[in-house]
Amino acid sequence: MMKKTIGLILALALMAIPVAAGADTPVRGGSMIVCQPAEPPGLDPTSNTAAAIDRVVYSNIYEGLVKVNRKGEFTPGLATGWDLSADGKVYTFHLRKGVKFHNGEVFNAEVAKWNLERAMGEKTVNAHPEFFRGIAKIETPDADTLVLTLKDVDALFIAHMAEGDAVMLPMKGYADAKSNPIGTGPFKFVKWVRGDSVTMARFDGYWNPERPYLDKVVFKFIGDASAQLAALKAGDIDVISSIAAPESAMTLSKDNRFKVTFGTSTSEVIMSTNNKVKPFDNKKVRQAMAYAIDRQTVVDLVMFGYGTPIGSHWSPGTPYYKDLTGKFPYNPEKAKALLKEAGYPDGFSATIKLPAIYSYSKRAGEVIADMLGKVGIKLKVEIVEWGQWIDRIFKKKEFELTMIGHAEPWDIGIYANPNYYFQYDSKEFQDTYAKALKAATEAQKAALFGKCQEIIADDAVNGYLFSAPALRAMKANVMGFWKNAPTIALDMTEVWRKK
Amino acid sequence: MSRRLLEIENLCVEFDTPEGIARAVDGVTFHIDVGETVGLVGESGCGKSVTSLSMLGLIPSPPGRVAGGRIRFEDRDLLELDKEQLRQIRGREVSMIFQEPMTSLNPVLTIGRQVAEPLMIHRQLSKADAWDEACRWLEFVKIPAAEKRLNDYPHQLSGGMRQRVMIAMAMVCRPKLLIADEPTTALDVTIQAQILSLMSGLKKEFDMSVLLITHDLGVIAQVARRVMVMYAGQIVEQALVTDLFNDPFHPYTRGLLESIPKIGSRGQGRNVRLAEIPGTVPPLTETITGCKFARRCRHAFDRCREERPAVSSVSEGHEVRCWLKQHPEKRS
Amino acid sequence: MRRYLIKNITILILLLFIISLTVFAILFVLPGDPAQIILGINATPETLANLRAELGLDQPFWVQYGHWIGGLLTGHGSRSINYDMPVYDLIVSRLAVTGPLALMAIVFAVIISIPLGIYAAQHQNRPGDLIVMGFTQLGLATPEFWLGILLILIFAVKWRLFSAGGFPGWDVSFGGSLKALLLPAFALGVIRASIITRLTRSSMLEVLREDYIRTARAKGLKERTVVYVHGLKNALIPVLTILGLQLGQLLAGAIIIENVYYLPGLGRLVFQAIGQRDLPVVREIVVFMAAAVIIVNFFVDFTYAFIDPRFRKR
Amino acid sequence: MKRFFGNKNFLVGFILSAVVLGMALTSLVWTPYDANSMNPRHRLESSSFHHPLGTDQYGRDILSRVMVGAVNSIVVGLVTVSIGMGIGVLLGLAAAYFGRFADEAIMRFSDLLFAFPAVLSAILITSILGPSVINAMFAIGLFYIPIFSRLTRAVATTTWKREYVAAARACGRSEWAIVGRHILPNILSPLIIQGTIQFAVAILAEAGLSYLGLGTQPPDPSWGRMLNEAQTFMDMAPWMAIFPGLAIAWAVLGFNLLGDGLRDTLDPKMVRVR
Amino acid sequence: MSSDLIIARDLARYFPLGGGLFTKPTAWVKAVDGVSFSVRKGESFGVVGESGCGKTTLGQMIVRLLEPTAGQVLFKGDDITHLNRRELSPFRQKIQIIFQDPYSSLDPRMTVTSIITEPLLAHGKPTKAHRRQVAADLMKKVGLRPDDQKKFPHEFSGGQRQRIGIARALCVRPELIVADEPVSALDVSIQAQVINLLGDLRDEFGLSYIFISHDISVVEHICDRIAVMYLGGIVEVAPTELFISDQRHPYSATLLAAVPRPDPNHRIQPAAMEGDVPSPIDPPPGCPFHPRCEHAFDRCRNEKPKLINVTDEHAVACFLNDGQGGVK
Repeated sequence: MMKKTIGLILALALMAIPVAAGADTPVRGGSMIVCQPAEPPGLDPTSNTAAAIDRVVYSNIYEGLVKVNRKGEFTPGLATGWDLSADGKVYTFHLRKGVKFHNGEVFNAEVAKWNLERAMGEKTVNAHPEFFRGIAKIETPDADTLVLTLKDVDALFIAHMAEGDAVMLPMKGYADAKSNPIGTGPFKFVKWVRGDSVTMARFDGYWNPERPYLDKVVFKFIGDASAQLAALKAGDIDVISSIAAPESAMTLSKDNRFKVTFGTSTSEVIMSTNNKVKPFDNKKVRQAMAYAIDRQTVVDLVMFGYGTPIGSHWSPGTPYYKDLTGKFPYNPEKAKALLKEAGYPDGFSATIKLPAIYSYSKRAGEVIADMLGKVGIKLKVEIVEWGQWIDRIFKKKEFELTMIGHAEPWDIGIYANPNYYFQYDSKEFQDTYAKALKAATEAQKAALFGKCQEIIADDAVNGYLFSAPALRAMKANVMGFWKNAPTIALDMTEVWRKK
Repeated sequence: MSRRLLEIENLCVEFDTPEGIARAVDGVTFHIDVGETVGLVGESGCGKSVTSLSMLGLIPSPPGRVAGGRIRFEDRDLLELDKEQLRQIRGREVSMIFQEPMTSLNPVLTIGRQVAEPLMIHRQLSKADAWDEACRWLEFVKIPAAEKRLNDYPHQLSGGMRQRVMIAMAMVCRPKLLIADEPTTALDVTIQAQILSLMSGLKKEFDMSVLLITHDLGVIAQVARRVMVMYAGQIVEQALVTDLFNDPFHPYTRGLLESIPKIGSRGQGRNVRLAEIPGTVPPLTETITGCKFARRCRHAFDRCREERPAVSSVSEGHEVRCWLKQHPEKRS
Repeated sequence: MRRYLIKNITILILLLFIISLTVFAILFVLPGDPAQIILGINATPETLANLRAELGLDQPFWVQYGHWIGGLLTGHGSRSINYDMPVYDLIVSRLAVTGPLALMAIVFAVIISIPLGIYAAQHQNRPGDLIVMGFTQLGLATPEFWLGILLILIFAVKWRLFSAGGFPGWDVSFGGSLKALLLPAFALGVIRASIITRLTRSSMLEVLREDYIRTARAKGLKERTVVYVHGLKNALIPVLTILGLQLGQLLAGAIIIENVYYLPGLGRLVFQAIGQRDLPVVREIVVFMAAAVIIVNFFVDFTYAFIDPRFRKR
Repeated sequence: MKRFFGNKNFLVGFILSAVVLGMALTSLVWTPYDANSMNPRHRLESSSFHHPLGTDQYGRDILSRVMVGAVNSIVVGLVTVSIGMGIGVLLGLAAAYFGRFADEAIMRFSDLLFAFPAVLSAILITSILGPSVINAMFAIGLFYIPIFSRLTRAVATTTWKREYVAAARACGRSEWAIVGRHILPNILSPLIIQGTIQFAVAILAEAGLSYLGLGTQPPDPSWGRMLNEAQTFMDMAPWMAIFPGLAIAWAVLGFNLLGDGLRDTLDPKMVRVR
Repeated sequence: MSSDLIIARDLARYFPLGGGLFTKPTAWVKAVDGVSFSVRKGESFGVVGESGCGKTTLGQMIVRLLEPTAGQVLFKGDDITHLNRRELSPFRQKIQIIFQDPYSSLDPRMTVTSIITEPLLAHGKPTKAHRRQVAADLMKKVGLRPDDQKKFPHEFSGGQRQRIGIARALCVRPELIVADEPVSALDVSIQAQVINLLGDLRDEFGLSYIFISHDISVVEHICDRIAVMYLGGIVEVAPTELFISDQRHPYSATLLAAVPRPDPNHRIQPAAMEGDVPSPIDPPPGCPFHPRCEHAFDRCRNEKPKLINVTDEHAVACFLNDGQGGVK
């Protein structure tokens, strides 16, 4: 019964979006309050990877050379276009003319160069300097052209340039970026009430005079499921950008004052497995676990149906996705057989450590513990504080199993690092991934990234569960809000309010 | 000559206890004349305090209640008055002072306020007038620097001073009857002497009646005109002080008097024994058909154990609740 | 009096020092690197080191402690790692929720409990008393967060009179904010009220048995005067002590109830700050709360002097 | 015995806590369903013959979970009271015996503990040691130390001043003998009474911590955590929020009344009246 | 004076007032300040005084419940002032104490047998049967029914409890008993029983008493000699008959005069003495009694009179007695 309803809503939602987007003509004006679960720890995406920062400022206040559109494609940002040399190493960016920062500074090739150098430099505070360190040479033939020569081919270079870490800051007004961000985006920063909200207003000097539609956007930070819901119902907010308790989406979707959208995101929720400790160093054990997990039931119990089962570390919304969910269909018998083969006919006991701050991870842990228990793997659940999780699990690798969502797009590269916390060390994968990074053509990329997905799926490195949904609820008159989340941003440029 | 101020008839007071009903006062009858000081003496638990509290309706209820009898004060029966009428009598016509001057004064209110309070409620004096009057009374009871003391709190005074304050408080409305419940028991002898002499002075000055309740026969002998001896909720003997001390009738009274060591009686040498009353007081919850003292009485005979003794008169104003026909000493 | 003051203030300061040191030490050894938490799990070691240096996390214990205390004493305080703003401002802004919440709860508690306690004492062992005492037993047994949940169930889910939580903010909607605090304050207050009712009752009963109450009655005072003037003033002394101690309980209750109602108060702040390893915030709130409790109790001790002259020493 | 059961508080408290105890003991050998077994087909069902208290979001039987939760609560009560009593009595005796400096130091220490809002410190403790029921018990037990040390100190100081202690001393008994023969027997009743009441308080405190996610960890059922999980399902499945809360109130009421009953019957003041 | 059983020499005990962890005491209460006396074997020595005069503190120092701040206690010539617990043990058996409050002096949780024979435990390991036997004998001695051995204190009346307390003191066959207000809490009729019992026991066991009381008539009845204390010091000592007939200290005279006699023909004098007892925290300079003394002269205000013998048996601390004659 429940499953059917969810399926129905899903189908409706999928159908509704293209219609809704095209049916009406956008109108200018109005303001919108968007609820975002986590408050950003500062507003500078170039010094911190926290997703909450990108969600608020990226594409709204700050822009990079490349942008991701709502379909997940790389489109022009501050660069109107780019050329790639035949050897795949030289990128020539054609910068947009007449772009100004909110403080009046002009954006040009020199500014872009300064930004890139700042990110690569010795004293960088950028969380991902490796994105930029592949650059061998930066040239600025004229004010509107930026020529980057890479040390080697980097298939993900454009993808990285489209991330929040690569946004452009003004050379003068960058110092306070954490608390007073200045960018080139459609909205300029107005104020940040700590613990409550960030307010931004339409930037009249935006390079695209048609955008944005809204005059004012407020990001309000409410993490609690019930509070979000209460605020939406009370009319205090217009949009819940990410519903914290999926079960509440059910109730909301029945209320015609609101609409619920369910899209894809770049986040994969996985049961991370320490590939170096017994018995998880045994591939058969890992495969047995893969067979023992009924992904659809996990999605039903944990996400109330709002989620897409995955078979590997790649989310369905990302290009080059390969559906591998059929690789290990739910089959407890087979799981038991594999365990027996692996030398554990009576199963074994293990501990799963779950980070306290994420309710999906605690719920999924509980569900998985029950499922694995049915094939003889007894899991002891231990909840750890987020700080401890980072310290003990992520850094010191003191764990057997854990449960976490990997939100960053294009992050399959973590499997090529044998020191990454789940300690997967496969020559085959490392080689394939290296090749994929240097792939020149789209077809090659698709094949090689597909192969990457397959290798880890087959090795059952981690328990691949589901891709977290982009689950949003909003007032019925909110138009143009991104359904999917192909990148970490809540791009408000094209959002408008129906009168 | 003697006008009755208070007449108590067959007063009974009961308390509910976990062990059953305790009859603390069991058919007490006595009277007090105008201007008379009457002593009520007895050992702890004999019901003397309960008797006095029941007059002003101050028995804690529950668990206590007046189970019968009449208390005539002038022309009213105090037991039939409603709360408001009774309240009008308290502190104005009948006032009380208590044993523990330490705990009987409110620790958080000033002396002045507590002394002035009855004036404000009973004589409707303004606060300023009441305080002036209170101050005069404090001087009257010989509290040094009375004016300064008005703003003091009870803990700042010594025990004797506190009892003086209690007396002033009881006297401000010039009551017709002052009930003094063990007023000096908590005090040292030298202070006791001061307070007793103060009380005698006041009594003479204002011509009021005093009911003095005490366990100390010495105090009674010094202060009272007439004395009543209580035992287990009953008055067993009452007489003028001189009659009672010189010629006690009831075996209990005799025992009591003989059991006190007396100063100057040592002449006979060191091995003098005091007279003892054997045994202990029976519990109040116990129903005793005969004389309550019978089981401790050397002279008890069968009738004493079976029938409650009636009150009989030994001589003018000397009444005894005892079956003995003659003076025990003379009889044996 | 001055001696007494000096002595108690010395102890107060010493206590605060010990608390601050304890809290600092506890958080110092707490596993979890704030820099890593800020930068996320994919940050490079280099960036981490840079940030740690920036935050002063690479300094030895006493230097960090000295910095912190120095900052506190000069009124600068430290900055929240998470919010990049002075913790002091953060506390002030959150206090705007917790303060009124606690105040409303205390007001609820007091206006419910004191009259009920007096009533019960005056009607000892009679039906009214038994009913009141029965309710206080229930109150003592009910977890306040459950009461909070039940109130939500009734008033928000079923009758839709209140929202199920959240806080619009004083500047957005004063009435709405007040309304948002009403249910949680009630939940907190009712439970406190049970304790205070019982205490008021027993204290009142004890006082009503005192000799000076008998004296007051013997003077012919109206029963009302006897109870409310002669009795209450004495009975309130122990009640006041407990009210002082209740502040600690109330803050503890607030941490939970703020989580039930999603109120952006101090309790939630500290709860979240621990999760986010925002150590400056945790430290200062803990010290702040402890200081608040100690100082309030200190003042409660002083208030005795106003009610009970026996405490007024020369 | 008769004098205990003659007391209404004790009688009602005894019955209520006996039910809790009975539930806990039964759950050790039998529950209607496996308390942790998920059943996706029977999610969020309201009360029915098969599930008298309904099921939760994973289709687990709430009655079974409430029963198993009772074990948890009782263990928490026992352990915390033992910690608090064990250390508190020693400290209290030391404070009462040594007086002056030691007394002041020990009492200031307990002031310190009192000053900290307990939940706050429990949050601190569990965040250092990680959230688990053991750490929660440790945190709660820690806060019982001043309660028991103050109680012990108060009773011990007054007892030490009693003339029968002076009499024992006057005939040459050692201080240890006095502690053993006079002090401890006198502390016993108040300790039993206070222990029973703190037992109830511990159940409340653990529920609070578990509600915050700092106490008992999943999948072990704990009344507090069940309430936490219930909150987002409140409009769909109110029973999830009602029954565990009722269980807490029931148990706490039971042990509170038991404590009050014990106080009524054991309090030496009452004995003296007889 | 070889017949002296116990000698107190310049005993003093000060109690600190105020002060805590960080502060020194603000003042000292000189509860007992320089008291000397001796008690002969078989003698009953009475100590009389009003509340706060230090008589209880004095008694507790004699049985070493309190350590004296200064001075000495000699028992049969042995200095027992600073002995430790073990060294004191033999003397503990010789000196016992009876307390005032028959309620707080008996452990409510112990049976009568345990209470009475507790002193035996301090000096050995008696068998249960032995203890029961001893308890039964003592109970008979003090007039209790031996059948009541297994009862608890609250099952007895006040007088009976006091008998239990006396039995306990007798348990180790002491030679000296310090009786601290043993009858003050009792009703008149019971008081007589206990006083008689104490007298009988003295004769039977050849006991000596230090009998402390505020009630002169009781002390007079039971004691051979009387010492009057005022503000921590003895102001007069005399054999009882001599004291009653010839008090030499104005305070003694007032005290005696203030006692109400159960004799309507003997009226007490109108309060001879005004004012309260001064606080021992801040005693007046000179003679502590001078602010209340009608005979006080300059010397009394400046100099503290010493206790000096006016006759062999009679000592007074008053300047009026320096040369000749008493007060009266």
